[in-house]
Amino acid sequence: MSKSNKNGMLIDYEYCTGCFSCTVACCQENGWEAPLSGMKVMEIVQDLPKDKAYLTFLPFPTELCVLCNHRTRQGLDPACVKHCMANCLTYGPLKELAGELEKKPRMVLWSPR
Amino acid sequence: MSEYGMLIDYEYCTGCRTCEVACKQEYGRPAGKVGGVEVTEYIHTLPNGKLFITNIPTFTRACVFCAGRVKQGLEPACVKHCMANILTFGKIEDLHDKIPKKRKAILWTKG
Amino acid sequence: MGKSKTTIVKTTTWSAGPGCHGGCGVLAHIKDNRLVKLEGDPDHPWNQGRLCARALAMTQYIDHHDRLRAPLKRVGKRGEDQFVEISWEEALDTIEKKMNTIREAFGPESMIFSMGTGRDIGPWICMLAYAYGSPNVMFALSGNACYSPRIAALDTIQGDYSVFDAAQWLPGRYDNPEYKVPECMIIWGYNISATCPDNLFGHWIIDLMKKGTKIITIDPRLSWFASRSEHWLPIRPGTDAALALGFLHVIIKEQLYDQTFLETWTDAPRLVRNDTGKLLRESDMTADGSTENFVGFDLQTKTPVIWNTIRQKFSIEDSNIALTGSFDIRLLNGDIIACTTVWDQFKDSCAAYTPETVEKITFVPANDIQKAARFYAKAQPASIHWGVPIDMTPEITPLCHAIAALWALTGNLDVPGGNVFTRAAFNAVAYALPGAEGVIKLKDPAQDKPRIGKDDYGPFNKFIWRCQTDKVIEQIFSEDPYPVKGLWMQTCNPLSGIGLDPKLWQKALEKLDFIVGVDLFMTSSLRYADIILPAATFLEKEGVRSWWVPLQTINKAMTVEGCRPDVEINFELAKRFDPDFKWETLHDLFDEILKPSGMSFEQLAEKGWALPPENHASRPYFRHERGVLRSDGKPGFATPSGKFELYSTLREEWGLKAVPYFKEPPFTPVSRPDLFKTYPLILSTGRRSPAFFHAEHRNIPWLRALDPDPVVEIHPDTAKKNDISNGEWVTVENWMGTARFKAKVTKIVPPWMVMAAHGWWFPEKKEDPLFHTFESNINMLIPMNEQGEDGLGAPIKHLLCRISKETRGSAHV
Amino acid sequence: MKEDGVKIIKTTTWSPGPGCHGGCGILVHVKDDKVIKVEGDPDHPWNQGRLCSRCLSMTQYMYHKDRLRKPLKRIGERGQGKFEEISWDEAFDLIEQKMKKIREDHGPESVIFHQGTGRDIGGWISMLAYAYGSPNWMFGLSGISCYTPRLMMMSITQGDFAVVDASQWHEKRYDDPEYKIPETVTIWGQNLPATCPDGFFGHWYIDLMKRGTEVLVIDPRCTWIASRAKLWLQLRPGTDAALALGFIHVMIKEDLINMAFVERWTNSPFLVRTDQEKKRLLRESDLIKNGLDTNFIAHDPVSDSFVVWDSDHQTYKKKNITPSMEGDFTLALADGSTATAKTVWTLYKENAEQYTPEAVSKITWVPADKIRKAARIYAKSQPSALHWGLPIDTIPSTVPTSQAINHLWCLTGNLDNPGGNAIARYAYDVVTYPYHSGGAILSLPPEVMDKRIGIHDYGAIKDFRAWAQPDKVLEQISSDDPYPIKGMWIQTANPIACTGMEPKKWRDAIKKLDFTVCVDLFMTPTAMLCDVILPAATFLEKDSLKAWWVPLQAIKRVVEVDDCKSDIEINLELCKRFMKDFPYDNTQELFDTLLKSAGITYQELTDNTWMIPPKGHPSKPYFRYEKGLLRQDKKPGFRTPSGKIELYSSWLEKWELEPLPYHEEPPYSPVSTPDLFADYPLILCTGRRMGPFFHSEHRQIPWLREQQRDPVLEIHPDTAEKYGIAHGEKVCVENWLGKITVKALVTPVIHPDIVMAEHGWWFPEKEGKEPNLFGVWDVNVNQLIPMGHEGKAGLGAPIKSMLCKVYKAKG
Repeated sequence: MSKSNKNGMLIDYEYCTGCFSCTVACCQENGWEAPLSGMKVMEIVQDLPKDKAYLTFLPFPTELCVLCNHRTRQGLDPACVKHCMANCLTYGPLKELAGELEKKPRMVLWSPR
Repeated sequence: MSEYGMLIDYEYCTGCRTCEVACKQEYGRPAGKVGGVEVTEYIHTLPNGKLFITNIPTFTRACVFCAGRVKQGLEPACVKHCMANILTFGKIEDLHDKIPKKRKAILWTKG
Repeated sequence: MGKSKTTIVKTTTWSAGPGCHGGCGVLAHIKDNRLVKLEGDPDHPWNQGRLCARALAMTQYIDHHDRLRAPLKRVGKRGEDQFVEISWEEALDTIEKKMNTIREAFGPESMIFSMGTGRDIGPWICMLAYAYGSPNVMFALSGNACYSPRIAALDTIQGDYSVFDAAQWLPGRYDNPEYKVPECMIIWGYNISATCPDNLFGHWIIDLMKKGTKIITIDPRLSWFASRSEHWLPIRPGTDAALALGFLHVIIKEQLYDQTFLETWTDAPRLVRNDTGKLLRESDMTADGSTENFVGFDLQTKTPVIWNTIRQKFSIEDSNIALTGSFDIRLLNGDIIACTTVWDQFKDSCAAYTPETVEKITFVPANDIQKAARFYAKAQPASIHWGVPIDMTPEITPLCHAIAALWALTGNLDVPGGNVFTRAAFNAVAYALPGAEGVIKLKDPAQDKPRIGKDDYGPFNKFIWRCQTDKVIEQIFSEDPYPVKGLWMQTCNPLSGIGLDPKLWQKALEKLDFIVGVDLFMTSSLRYADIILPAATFLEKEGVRSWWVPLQTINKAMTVEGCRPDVEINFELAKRFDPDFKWETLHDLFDEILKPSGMSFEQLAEKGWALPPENHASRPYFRHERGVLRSDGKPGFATPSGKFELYSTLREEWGLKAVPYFKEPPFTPVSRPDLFKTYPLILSTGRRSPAFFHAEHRNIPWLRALDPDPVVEIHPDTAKKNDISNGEWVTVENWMGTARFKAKVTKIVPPWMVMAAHGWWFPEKKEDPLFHTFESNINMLIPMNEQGEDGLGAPIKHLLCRISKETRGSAHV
Repeated sequence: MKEDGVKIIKTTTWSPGPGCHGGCGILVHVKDDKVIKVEGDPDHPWNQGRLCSRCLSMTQYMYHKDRLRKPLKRIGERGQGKFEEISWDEAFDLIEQKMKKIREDHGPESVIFHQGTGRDIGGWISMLAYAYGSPNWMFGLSGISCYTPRLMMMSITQGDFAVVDASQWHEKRYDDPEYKIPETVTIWGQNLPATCPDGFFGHWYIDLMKRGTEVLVIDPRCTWIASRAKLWLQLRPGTDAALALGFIHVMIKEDLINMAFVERWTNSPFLVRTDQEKKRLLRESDLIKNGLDTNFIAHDPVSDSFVVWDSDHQTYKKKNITPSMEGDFTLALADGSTATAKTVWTLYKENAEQYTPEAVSKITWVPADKIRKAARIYAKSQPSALHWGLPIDTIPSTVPTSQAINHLWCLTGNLDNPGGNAIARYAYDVVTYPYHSGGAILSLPPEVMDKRIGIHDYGAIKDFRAWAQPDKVLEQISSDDPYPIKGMWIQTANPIACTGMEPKKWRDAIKKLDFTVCVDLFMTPTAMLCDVILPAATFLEKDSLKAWWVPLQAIKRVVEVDDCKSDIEINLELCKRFMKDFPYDNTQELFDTLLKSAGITYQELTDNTWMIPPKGHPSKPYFRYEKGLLRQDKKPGFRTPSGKIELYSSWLEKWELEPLPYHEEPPYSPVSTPDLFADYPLILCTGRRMGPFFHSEHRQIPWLREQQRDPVLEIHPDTAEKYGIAHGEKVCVENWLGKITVKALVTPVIHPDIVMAEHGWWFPEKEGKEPNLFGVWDVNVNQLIPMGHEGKAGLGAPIKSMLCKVYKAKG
């Protein structure tokens, strides 16, 4: 029961800088009361050998994410995708986005609905 | 290895961390050091004040997608032992049509 | 046209609203004069549809229930919350009457016009001040330690300010054939996620990274950039100059510099007298010689040759001028003195900074310094982006001198993908930054004479049109040479945001006769104002913007009842204070500002924005070769010598060291071992957050949820040693004062340092008129009056403190 | 045998190692006699290749540097940690000599055989006790409040135990045509992902949820599964009975009861005498001279006469009558007097009347409309399964609570139906670990069994379970009344750190005895106090077998680790020393005897590793009560005195306990002790489960300890704010009995008026000898829970609902 015609969101989290535009764009678009939002960003400080560390931000759609179907119906990008400062969110059919996945590491494809 | 992907039906990730220890056992990684996969618990409140717990496995820079095991036709250690059976590993192009219709899923490339 | 429909207004962000230095193109969805939604404008070249969290929260900002919507008059004591609403007429009349009495009794200069960080009110507050006759326009940060020091420093040594080139001047941006993506970029003291720095769109760097640019990060904290850079140099705060000199040491020693640029565009061959340590001038050698001309040594004829700064040429053609060596010169009075070249002087000043020495000073491992220096020097092109931490140290100009020498010596100045000069677009100067002159000027130069700090510090005399903040505070108390009676405080919050040692500011405010406050929300500082005027967001006003590029208008999209834009308030009062005020309407003013662009305000508003045409002076590249930098049209730089000055003529004239050097700043473990015993941690302040702009936005729900409490970052080992756990309230204190923060235990910050957020006050705690502004305000720990010899810089990023568990529990109300 | 010299062996997990109640099929990779890896066995129906983090850390557990590898004899003072390594022979001789001396001087009953949670040693420790002659086999948790209360109630109500049917009896599992996916699973007090409950694989619920099962969760905390529940009822700890009765009230009012099932299979028509001080079921002997008192009375509405229900023949003495379900009757008794009586069903409805959703909401904090909605969801779902956890046992009112919840599936007919609550019997009726008083490997004469501690105080202890009552044992150790206790054999039990409430009393009790032996794999705070310590083996170093529900499985010795011996070998050796002509020479013989009822030898079992009972076998579902597979006499019905499901329990009546379910306020609560509540304003719930640890084990296993470094106390953000407590900060949890210092975990998952502590904590890395005792006194929350508060039936203890206060620990 694949959902190739289904749409999802590709996140190139290597470039996510944790600026929270997606979180607030979603609040504005869908009228969520703080602190709720359809998109949240996780800050992950990861230890690496020789006690180096690596800071990664990982945005992810929460339970409230409706993939902005009221926007996508009019051919617009979801509010978070449109406003992402690092342009690391892409919305589209899962089939296409999966194709993108192969091109570089540190990417993740979400199908939140 | 980037044409491979890991599909997670994370709706049912219960946060039991079996994947973390399976990975550490597979590569003899000492405790305290980061393994190939890390599960983060996220407690968020929903509009009606209800709480919702989501666990999200993230594949870290240390993950090699168990290249050795895959070569012998075995599943990665975490996939094999996942208690909720929510990890599927494979080539990306045939993974994307395994994305469950109704439920939430993530498809990772290498960390 | 049917029931009320949603109209979309295209405009530009600047100041009130997102709060930042703006520039983003936006689409404002307006319905029945109310903002329904704010979106990015995909066609705008600046942000291409993107927008930050603060701009996206405009709907919660613009009709926030706490916004000031009517002028207020103070009826209680200063600092209390006794105000009564009055009409705009009564407010403006009172202001006019009071300020006229001050002007008559004490002269216009006794009125200070203070603004916060550089925003669109920059020009309009000068317009008001100059119309009133006062030269004392103040930027309320001690040592003016934000942006102007860097501009003044670069004006001093290369004539013009410069920024990293992200094709922001070129149509089609990165795809424009003229543009080259930099191979390497040094990010010196700047944290991307939290800010868009002065007039740059932070995430352009991400665009460049995606196109292959490699990053070197210089930052004590593990920033987002640090994680992804080829070289991360975790530097001890305050030692940046030592690191820059270390880079120069490697580049010179391994001859990684651009020889042709060195010879043709720098003052390397100029001779310096060994006896006085000063530049050799023509006037030293010949009676009628000009002090403006300098001397080189021609190796062919073995005779000194004169560098004529007017003709920008050496006295003899195709001479072979020595770059290095010692030469005997006969002076006018017959003495023979030995001279060396500027290049030798410069090389000597860098010689001491071997990577090993620099490691001891900066904590950055020696081979990392070498590797990073080589990586930068060999990259073609390479650019440097520096942030506000550069301004925030007393020895700011020598530091800028060393960093500027990096891009100059590696031939990255005004080249595609390098560091390019900045001029206001089309030379239409709205906001007169240091070194620039706009249409808004003092009626007659003599009025500038009483400007506080003008005669104490060179840069304030030559480039910076503001008064020196620390001197202003001193003069309020000393009343010498003249008393300060009044303060016009516009979008400026010294007690919670910009004022160091806020208790001192509190006493200063209490001493003044008459204070006017102009802001959008009630703040602790406004409690001391006599009259408060409610200002407007960028969506409620018109304006022009030429801060670097593009030239654009701010278009009024809506109005909020009772509020007036700053420009309209200041314009109205300027007409009252100056009977023959030059402009009748705002558009007259805008049109005059825009005159160099050949467009009127309406025409530009129609187009939305405009990029300067090819080979215009305000558009890059190789302008020093094209001769558009100098007023005389000759190739070269707008410096006294016409060259990139490795040895600064002006600093020599100001009696300051003319070549770069490093001096241990005050209040560090090295300069104050005594203090370090009781305060064993380095305190750095100003931890940025994507949710707030300085002291703003704490009352915006969507934004406050992203960063609910004032945070101090502590390394896990330091936390363990002080028995502090993540999320616990702790006390940060030093000899100046204490402040209360929530501990964030994280590996991002090194163990020998803690990083505290600034600008914290609590708008929701209405029971205290001052909104608990002294409770979690890190500025309580930072002294005023610690500026450098040239009046610039302050020890904001490097102090000492100790940290302890808060034993009082939550009883602390 | 793979080419690189690695052998792969199939076996089953149980006890030491993962520590849990086992059942998972695994593949053990062995090279040069050393286990190098443990993996799940994809072919095994139980876990289908899956495995938990504890099992995956076996290599760190088995070869851990701190593992006991040689028997130890105490040479210094008790608790000083001075031991000397001795050989096994010396150890056996010493134990034999010492325990025989105690037996001669004080009788075998003066030695307590003390075990921990129900694991594979259950069978072997009772065998040793009876070989020695002592009836005092004991599980040390106050009020035996773990699984026993629920087992006892199910046994006296429906004659058998029951668990959720997750198709575990079918080889093909969920895809078996006979199986039906439950429409709803109600999870009452269980945090699934963190544990695998008794004889059940927690993540089976995920498999069911993926196949459409909805979940209804009753838990004071918002667990992972609660956040996905169709409805989550956040109740006050200790008020589960009231909630269940609220369900029953709604089911009766909105007639959601399966009346056909209730009339046919429960004792609802029987008459109960109501004109005396104590209610009593009317018996045939009351109405008819020399009638049997095992037969009961009902009313035939057609002939308006009273008929006798013959329990032996499982029929009414009058043919094809349908008894009245309701009514008030007056009867003439055999002795000429008259009595008034009501049917059980009338009394049952009257009893449930008071538990309106509004009243129940006040008691349980669960909003009334949610109670109604939940009751409807449970009752209307077909099939509807109910899973209940240990919190039902760990309250003094555990008997009425277990009874009320047990009735839920009885009233809706969800008993032994596919996807409902299936009756659970040992696979192939092989009993390795007896729950009933019968079924042990050996037995003792009645006069010796009569000395078992606690049977004269509590009928339930006497009649249902073979264990001594631990609270009474502790009292008797200090009082020596009626007879002194001189010795204790402690096997895989850790009362000081885990099972003992008021653990300092247990420390004094153990140190008071003449001779104590501890059998364990690691030095623990309890072992530190004992005279002889024997190094036990993990499940990979022993042969054993498991029949805990299904399948019947073999546990095979894979490797040996130094001198460690398996529990069964240790006990077998001592049995031979204590008992003349002990019937079994080695484990093989013992296992073959136990497997008789399955008709196979132990060798055959090891070849298959596991076997699922065939169709029609009494230990395989469904509808066995209809097919007569439950009763000895093969008649339809249940193994209860009346052969019916006894909603009105004749056993409880016999033990002079309240025969119908009711709500009883916990001993310490805002309602029952308002004065104490004023000083200790927070409800203390204990036993927060975490995946990596099983009770007090695994703190020294690196991969597991890394997941949670320190013991925590869950506290709500508002409560934390009120007391100025920050996440991760050290806090003190204190009440009138004791105090501990742990880390605060500020989280919204817990209710603002409740704090949730963790049990079983001690620090293997810290100094072991007294007084430090591995730092157990700083963090063992049991110090705040009293012994001696068992319920009226001798079962239950206030472990899940005490009172406490919380404050910032000083610097």
